[in-house]
Amino acid sequence: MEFTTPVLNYTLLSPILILLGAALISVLVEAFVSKALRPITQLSITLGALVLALVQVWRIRNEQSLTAAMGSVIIDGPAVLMQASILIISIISVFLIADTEHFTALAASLPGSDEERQAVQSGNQVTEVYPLTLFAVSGMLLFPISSDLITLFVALEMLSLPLYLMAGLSRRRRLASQESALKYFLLGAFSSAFFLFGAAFLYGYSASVTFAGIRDAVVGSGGNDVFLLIGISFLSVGLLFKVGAVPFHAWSPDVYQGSPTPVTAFMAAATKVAAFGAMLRIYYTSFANAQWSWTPMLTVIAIVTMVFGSLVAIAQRDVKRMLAYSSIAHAGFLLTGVIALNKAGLEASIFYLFAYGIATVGGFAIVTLVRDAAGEVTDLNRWKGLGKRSPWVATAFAGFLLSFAGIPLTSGFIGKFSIFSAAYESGAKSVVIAGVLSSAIAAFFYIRVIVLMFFTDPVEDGTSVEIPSALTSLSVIFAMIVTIALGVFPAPVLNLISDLATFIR
Amino acid sequence: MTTSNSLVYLIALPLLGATILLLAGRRADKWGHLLGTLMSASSFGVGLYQLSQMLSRSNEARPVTQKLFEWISVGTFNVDAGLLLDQLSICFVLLITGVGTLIHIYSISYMSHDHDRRRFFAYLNLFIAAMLLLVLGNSYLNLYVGWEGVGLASYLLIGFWNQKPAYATASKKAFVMNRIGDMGLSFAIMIAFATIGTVSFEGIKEHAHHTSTGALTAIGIMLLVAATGKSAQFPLQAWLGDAMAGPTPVSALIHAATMVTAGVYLITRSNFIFDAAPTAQLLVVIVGAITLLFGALIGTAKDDIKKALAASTMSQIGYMILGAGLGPVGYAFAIMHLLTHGFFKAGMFLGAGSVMHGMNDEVNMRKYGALRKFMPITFVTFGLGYLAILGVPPFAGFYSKDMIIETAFNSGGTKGIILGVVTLLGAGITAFYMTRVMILTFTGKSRWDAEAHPHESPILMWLPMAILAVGSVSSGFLLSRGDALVNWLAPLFEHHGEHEELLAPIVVSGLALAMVAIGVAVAFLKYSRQEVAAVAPENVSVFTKIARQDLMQDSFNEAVFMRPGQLLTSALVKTDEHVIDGAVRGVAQLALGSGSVLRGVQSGFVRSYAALILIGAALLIAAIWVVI
Amino acid sequence: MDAANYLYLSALLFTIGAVGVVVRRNAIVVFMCIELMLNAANLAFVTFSRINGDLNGQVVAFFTMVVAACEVVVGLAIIVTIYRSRRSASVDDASLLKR
Amino acid sequence: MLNSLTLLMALPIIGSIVVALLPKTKETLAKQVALITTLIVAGATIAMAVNFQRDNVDLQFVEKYSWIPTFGINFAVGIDGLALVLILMSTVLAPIVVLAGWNEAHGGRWSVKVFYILILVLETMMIGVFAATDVFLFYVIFEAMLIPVYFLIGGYGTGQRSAAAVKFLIYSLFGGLLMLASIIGLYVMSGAQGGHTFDLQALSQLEMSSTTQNFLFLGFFIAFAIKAPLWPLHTWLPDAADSATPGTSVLLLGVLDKVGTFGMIRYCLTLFPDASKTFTPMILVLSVISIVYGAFLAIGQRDLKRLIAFTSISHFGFITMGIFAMTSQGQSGATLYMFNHGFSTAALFLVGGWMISRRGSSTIADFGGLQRVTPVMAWSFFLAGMSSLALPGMSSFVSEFLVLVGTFTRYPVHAVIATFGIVLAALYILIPVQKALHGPTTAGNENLSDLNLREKIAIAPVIAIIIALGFYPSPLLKVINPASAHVIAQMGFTDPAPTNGDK
Amino acid sequence: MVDLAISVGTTQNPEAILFWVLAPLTVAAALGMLLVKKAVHSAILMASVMINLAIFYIAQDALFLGIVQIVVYTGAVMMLFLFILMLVGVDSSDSLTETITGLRPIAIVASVGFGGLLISLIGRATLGRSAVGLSEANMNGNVKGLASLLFSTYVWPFEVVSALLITAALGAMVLAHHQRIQTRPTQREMSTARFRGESLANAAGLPGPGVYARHNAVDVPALLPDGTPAANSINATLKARGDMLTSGSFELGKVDTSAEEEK
Repeated sequence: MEFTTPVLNYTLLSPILILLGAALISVLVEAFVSKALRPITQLSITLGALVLALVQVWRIRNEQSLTAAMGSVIIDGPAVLMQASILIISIISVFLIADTEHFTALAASLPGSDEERQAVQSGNQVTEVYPLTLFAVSGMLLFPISSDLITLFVALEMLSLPLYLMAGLSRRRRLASQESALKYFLLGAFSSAFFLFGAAFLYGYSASVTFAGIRDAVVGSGGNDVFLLIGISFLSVGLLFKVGAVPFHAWSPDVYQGSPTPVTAFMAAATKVAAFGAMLRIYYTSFANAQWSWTPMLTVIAIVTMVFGSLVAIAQRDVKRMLAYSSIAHAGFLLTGVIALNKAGLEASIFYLFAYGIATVGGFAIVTLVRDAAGEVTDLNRWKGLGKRSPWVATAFAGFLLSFAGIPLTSGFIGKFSIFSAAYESGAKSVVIAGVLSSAIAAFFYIRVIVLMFFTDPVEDGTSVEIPSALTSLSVIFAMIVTIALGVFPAPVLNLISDLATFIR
Repeated sequence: MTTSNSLVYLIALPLLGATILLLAGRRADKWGHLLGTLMSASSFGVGLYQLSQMLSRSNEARPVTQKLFEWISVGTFNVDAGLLLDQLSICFVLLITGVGTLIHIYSISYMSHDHDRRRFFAYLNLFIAAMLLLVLGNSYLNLYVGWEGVGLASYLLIGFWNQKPAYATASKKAFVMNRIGDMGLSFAIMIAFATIGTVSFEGIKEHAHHTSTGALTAIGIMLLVAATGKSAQFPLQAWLGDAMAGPTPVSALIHAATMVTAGVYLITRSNFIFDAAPTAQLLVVIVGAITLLFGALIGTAKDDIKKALAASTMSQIGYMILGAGLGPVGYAFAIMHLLTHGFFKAGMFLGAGSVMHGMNDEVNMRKYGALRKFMPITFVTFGLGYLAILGVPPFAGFYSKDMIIETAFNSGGTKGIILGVVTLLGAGITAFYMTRVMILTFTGKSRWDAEAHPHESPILMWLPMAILAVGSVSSGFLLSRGDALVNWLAPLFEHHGEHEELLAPIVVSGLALAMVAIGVAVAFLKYSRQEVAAVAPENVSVFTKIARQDLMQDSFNEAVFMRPGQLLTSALVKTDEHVIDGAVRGVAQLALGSGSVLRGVQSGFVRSYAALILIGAALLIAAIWVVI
Repeated sequence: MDAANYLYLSALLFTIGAVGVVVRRNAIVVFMCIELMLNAANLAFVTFSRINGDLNGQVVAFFTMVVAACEVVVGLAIIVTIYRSRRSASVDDASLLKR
Repeated sequence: MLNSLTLLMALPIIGSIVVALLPKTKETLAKQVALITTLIVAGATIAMAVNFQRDNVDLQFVEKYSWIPTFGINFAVGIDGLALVLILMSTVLAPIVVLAGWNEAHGGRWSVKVFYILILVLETMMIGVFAATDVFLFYVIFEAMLIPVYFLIGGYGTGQRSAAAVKFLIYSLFGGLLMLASIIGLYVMSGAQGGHTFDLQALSQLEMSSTTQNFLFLGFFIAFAIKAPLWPLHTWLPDAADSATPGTSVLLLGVLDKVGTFGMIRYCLTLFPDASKTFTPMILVLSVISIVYGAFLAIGQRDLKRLIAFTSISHFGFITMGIFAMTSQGQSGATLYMFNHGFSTAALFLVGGWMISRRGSSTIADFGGLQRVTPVMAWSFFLAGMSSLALPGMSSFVSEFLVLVGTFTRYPVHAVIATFGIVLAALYILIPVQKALHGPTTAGNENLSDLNLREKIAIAPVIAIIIALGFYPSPLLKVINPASAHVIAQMGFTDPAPTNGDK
Repeated sequence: MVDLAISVGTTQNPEAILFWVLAPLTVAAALGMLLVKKAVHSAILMASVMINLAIFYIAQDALFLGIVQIVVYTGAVMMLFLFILMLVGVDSSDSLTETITGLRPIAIVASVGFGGLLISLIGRATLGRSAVGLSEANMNGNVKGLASLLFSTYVWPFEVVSALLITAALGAMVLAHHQRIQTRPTQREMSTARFRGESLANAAGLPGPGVYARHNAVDVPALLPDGTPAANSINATLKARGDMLTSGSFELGKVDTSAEEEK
């Protein structure tokens, strides 16, 4: 075996490289910049890097390459779209992260200790969240463009590890936050093990770790498909865990609730894009010809996921948990895009992911605003009468909820329509029916929240709406505009997606 | 056929009156009654003008039509708002506007103390307009508009004093029972359209001869249903007694002279259908016969003067219906009886109104007595009406009723005998109860309450009574002289072969008079020879008790329709609430409940989450195991 | 000697690891069980590498070790943090968030 | 004047923006702006109606702009006789509702301003939903309409308003989602048969297997049957009507629910002629049940608003029956019925609303003898009631009779049973009339005030229209007939010829 | 399974023996991990599994991995585990009774099902090609072969892993590093504070714990002259951790000998 000198196409990899570079600088900033300057420096670096990466993504949007990193990554239209989505979502999430109110002053201090109190008083901040965010985002960018199992696994861990950490950094209810970090971590590692085990069997089946190799094996396989199926199943466990599909969803309500809300927003939105991006790529390219084997499996999971998510969400009393279950339901809807296995399905999934991600960040941004003296108020009962107290905030939240519910003239509707029609087109009618019915169930709890906010009299318990910081309002407004714009005039975005969304292999 | 542009004025004038009176409100209180009367009178004038025009034309050219506008036109369903005035309608037009005008005049005085007299006149005008539309419409659908229009007017007038709950209920009852009849008319129209393709009189008449008997029978029966509703015939007769809740002029006009006879008009108008549908015709006869006796029997037991008269009306219309059911021969006689009845019954009602007017609105005949002296004019006019209804020659009833009895006998076979006997029996009972009314009201000893001060009515009231009395005396003779009416109407009806006479006319008249004599005698014995109790005695025969309760008609309706209906309604309300909405709420509860149950999966223990993942993976493996 | 035996062994170890995650309460032990699962996967990789006559599997196993090491660092840091605030390393005690 | 549906749709939106820009305190000004806007829209619609070519069965005033080309979605509008009549009804009712409910918005959860913004936005959607010729556009508006109504009920209603609003919304959303599934089916099929499109005309040419057609039909039909509402999917309506303000109820029952029956003609019949035939027997049975059931339930109600709601259920049964009778009389009758029902329900709800707001109770038993106290109000209610029971001379008679006749020629049994509804109608109207208007004036009602000038002005046109169309429905029928005939012909039906018995 | 069978020269029989000896041991050790009470024992068993696996790696021509497994995995990672175990409390032992209702049967069924099905599936697998063996791939030596892959084909993930390592380090620091919030008080300041405090009671310094007085550990308070325990004689950290023995039992006159015996 001769050694071939590696050649990396830095232009195509630049978005990730920019972020990694910025992350490294951030780490150095932690070490060398004075405490007072750190937050603003970190924020600027992070935002700058994200924007720069976005610009870079835009510039390479028409590139296609199988060899950008020695075959480890694929740059193509979907890759660019996913990366752009992730970056946009990350940018508005960082706006939320910049609000220090959500993060503990000193992660190492014991909850309730003097040290913690002093840290809070001294205005200490865990500015490490910025490099962690950057690492996570670069992992997310890498995840959907990976083209072999190794890179996929590395990217998976790269996006997960920072999130595990960030989940535990909440300022209030720190025990719960740490608990969520623990749960997220243990279950995440558990599912990675499945992922890896599946990867091993795929490797065994195809004698290759690249997606192309697996695809070739699937197309022209000699033996039976046991290893392939084991591989697909276990790999799927890992991926389905990340997207939060039933029965691999259990972490998400707890983690969504326990994490600092900006982190929840970030991981709910961006992780979903990344995970579905990877899933779409691997199912659409490597496993496409084994469709017979996994379509039934995903169909069942999708249906169960939608129905379960919608049903359980009805019974929730906490807004973050409710949104978590709603995100589970949406994972089910998104799976229909995977099942569709056609170009329409890919386009629809990308659109849906983007629309859903933006609305999710917007929704959680609103959650960060509703507070009392002890921090965020997530108990739904205390959201009563929000529409009276702060009509704009409540209206915005209602708008996001309506988008989640898929009411026309919101982005959610276009997403749902396109994804269901793609699935229908591929003959997956049962999923469409289930999707439609569970949408009806889902509508029930979205509407319930709207009722709470608008049609119930407020309780005077000190719950109030914080005047949003400039950055938070920016992200809410941006999310709102996108949600409405994609609902009313989705044509430009849809055109862009349909121009670009073709996997190369 | 001639066209005319002036037919519409017949209807338009009273309608205009009603509209003005209703819209003007209290502003019109001062002159409202005058306008109402004027409008009615003008309509009568137009009617007379039309009659004169008609008389000047030959038989064939007499019917006049006027197309107002295209009313409903969808596909082949084309109905114009069109009017038809022919020999039949003109009779009605004159009766309606003529008697109507008289009653308007009467009401000016009768209602003078009522706060809402203007409204009363508005309703009367509305009624006149609707009734005219009923008889002038050139298709069943146009007729239907008038048909329900008079129902509305009747509803409004019966419930004129609706502040009394019982009166309000009476009006509602009348409307609803009429609606049941109206349904029949709807059916008739639908069947006609479905089978013949048109709903105009002319069109159906044209096609009737090549339409199947079955279809025509169905139409006929449905028309009969309509007639029973409007004309208070068995089995839809129950509302008429309660309808006496309305002011007496209303009873005279609507519930004696005009509206209740609409059924007779309908059957006569539909002669071309009934002639071709013997079964339907037979049913008509049967209904007429039953009602004739039914009404008469009720009449024997009523102490309320208006209700007694109402029962009599029911019975007399039974005669008409029976007559109309006797085919081509009977139509003209039915109409004749209708016209004479219009005079004498209206007169008697007005008389009753006059009595009530003088007796503080007391209606119980047992509290009358000896009024002859105090109300001589009323007594005389009423008496003339009495003689007319009894069929004493030469009063009006003699001509018209005898004709019907005669026709009944002559209808042939067993049917003829049965009908003849029934009609004779009816005549006898009529004599009995009318005599009873006369005796209880005008003769004997006074049984008034202390505060009653009987007095004769003012001229505005007795004048119409007098005019009607004249009609009661003379109309029969005039109409039957030289078969005037029969010949007048003949062009409308199919020619018929002469029937074999079962009994000579003179024999029939003799029998009828004998029956009347018996009836009068019995009544005389029972009420003139004995003291009449001021309070209705309780120890009476079962028959009397039943008759007092209108032969259990209300109890029957209540038990068979109302109670089950109410039960059904409340059952359905409960069903809706608990079963249907319950199912909906159940689904919601199910979703909520299953949400709560599934929520339990989220136990908070990371190990159980891991177990869930493990189970999931195991299931996937199991699935593979099954597939491979 | 059948190379598949290694696969059986790997599956068995993986299963044991998975069961361990479910049944053990000490977070560190749970984590070790996860490591066991990763090791089982590595064994599968190595075995397949041999079957396929291809070194890629070993490369994956190598990456797995590196990644696992990172994971261990993060994981143990989290466990220690939790332990410090709760005085307990039992995963069952961390059940504030539920339903 | 302007003959553009788009502009017509834009007008209320512009009005709503103007209202939105007003300061919160200027309530009267907001009302005036809303009134003027709705009046202008009504005027513009009437002008369009005048320019409408009655004998042309093609869509008129067609406009088409590309909206989402990726999915072949256009912003396409155009109207035929059917749509014109319904748009006319909606835009004429709007100013009446605004005027009649002048003070309705007070006591709501939000400011008066918001109320009128919602009303105006709703008006745009009402026009759009009838004018849309692109199925997707129709669906979007169909669903989006729910939102303003939802807030109107929940925010300005009475009693259990939020529960009722939620019930309404969930029901409708459920139906809407089923329809979405069907729309997706159509879309996918169109893609397979020559390019994705939502154009109604193009979609009606699709070839599909009968099973597919049946399923897709059901998706649409259930949505419309909920909207319309047909037994047994009706239970949201009484609650919604009970809680909504009278004006909202008018728009809800008078206009929004018509979208259901409109949809049955425009979408169910046009897109799925075969499936429509397959399901006709079932639908006719449901319609007949609705007629009778609604009537019985109305009789059994103690609450005025619920009573009116149930009468509407009965009436919608008639409309549905007429539609699926597949005769020109049935079709035209049903369409005319939609128009007439809009006005007669408006009259009932508006007058009923005034009665209720004066008395402070909607229980029928609380009223009594109003005729003596408030004659004008009582008369208005009475006339509205007469219209509801389809008294000849009232507009609804014409339509009801057409429906019955049209049904009878093809389905005599259904028509006969439905005819019993007219007796029940007499009961459900006369019972409240007797209880509320007649009888002695009961305690609490002695000092009620009669209608004021504004209210008289609001109700007068309604009653005038009801009576005028009762005697002279031709202008409308001439517009409706070609459209109905077109539908019937498309379905491959001809009116049954007179059987002439069997001779 | 014929496809998977490998006959790789002379190593066949010795490898089989090796496998059949070590595999049961490995499984036993793995099972032991589940069954032993003490976490430390689990760690030791884990280490032994890892070493066994390392031997298997080497036996399967993955020399480099075998070494790394021992050096990095067993040597470093497992040691890290042990460190943490020590930190958390070396003698802490788990109760093995299941507290979550119904979990154990579910776990047993699921795992038996999972494992059983998985193994039986592997038994049914065919590859359609024969096993190759690594002799050709390892021609230039295992390490060299791996290196050429690692630094050419997989150079990108290799680079990216560095980010992962930084993340790990950063993460550990975030969670563990106590940043100095306030400047540490100088001795002078502390001394001043002691005398300027509310009372002079502690001016001479806090009393030491009661070591050797009644007990031999620092978690027992000293006794004041009046015989009452001095609560402030215990180290604040111990107090905060709740490791202090209840001092009541050490009061004079109420000597509780049972405490003595217990120790």
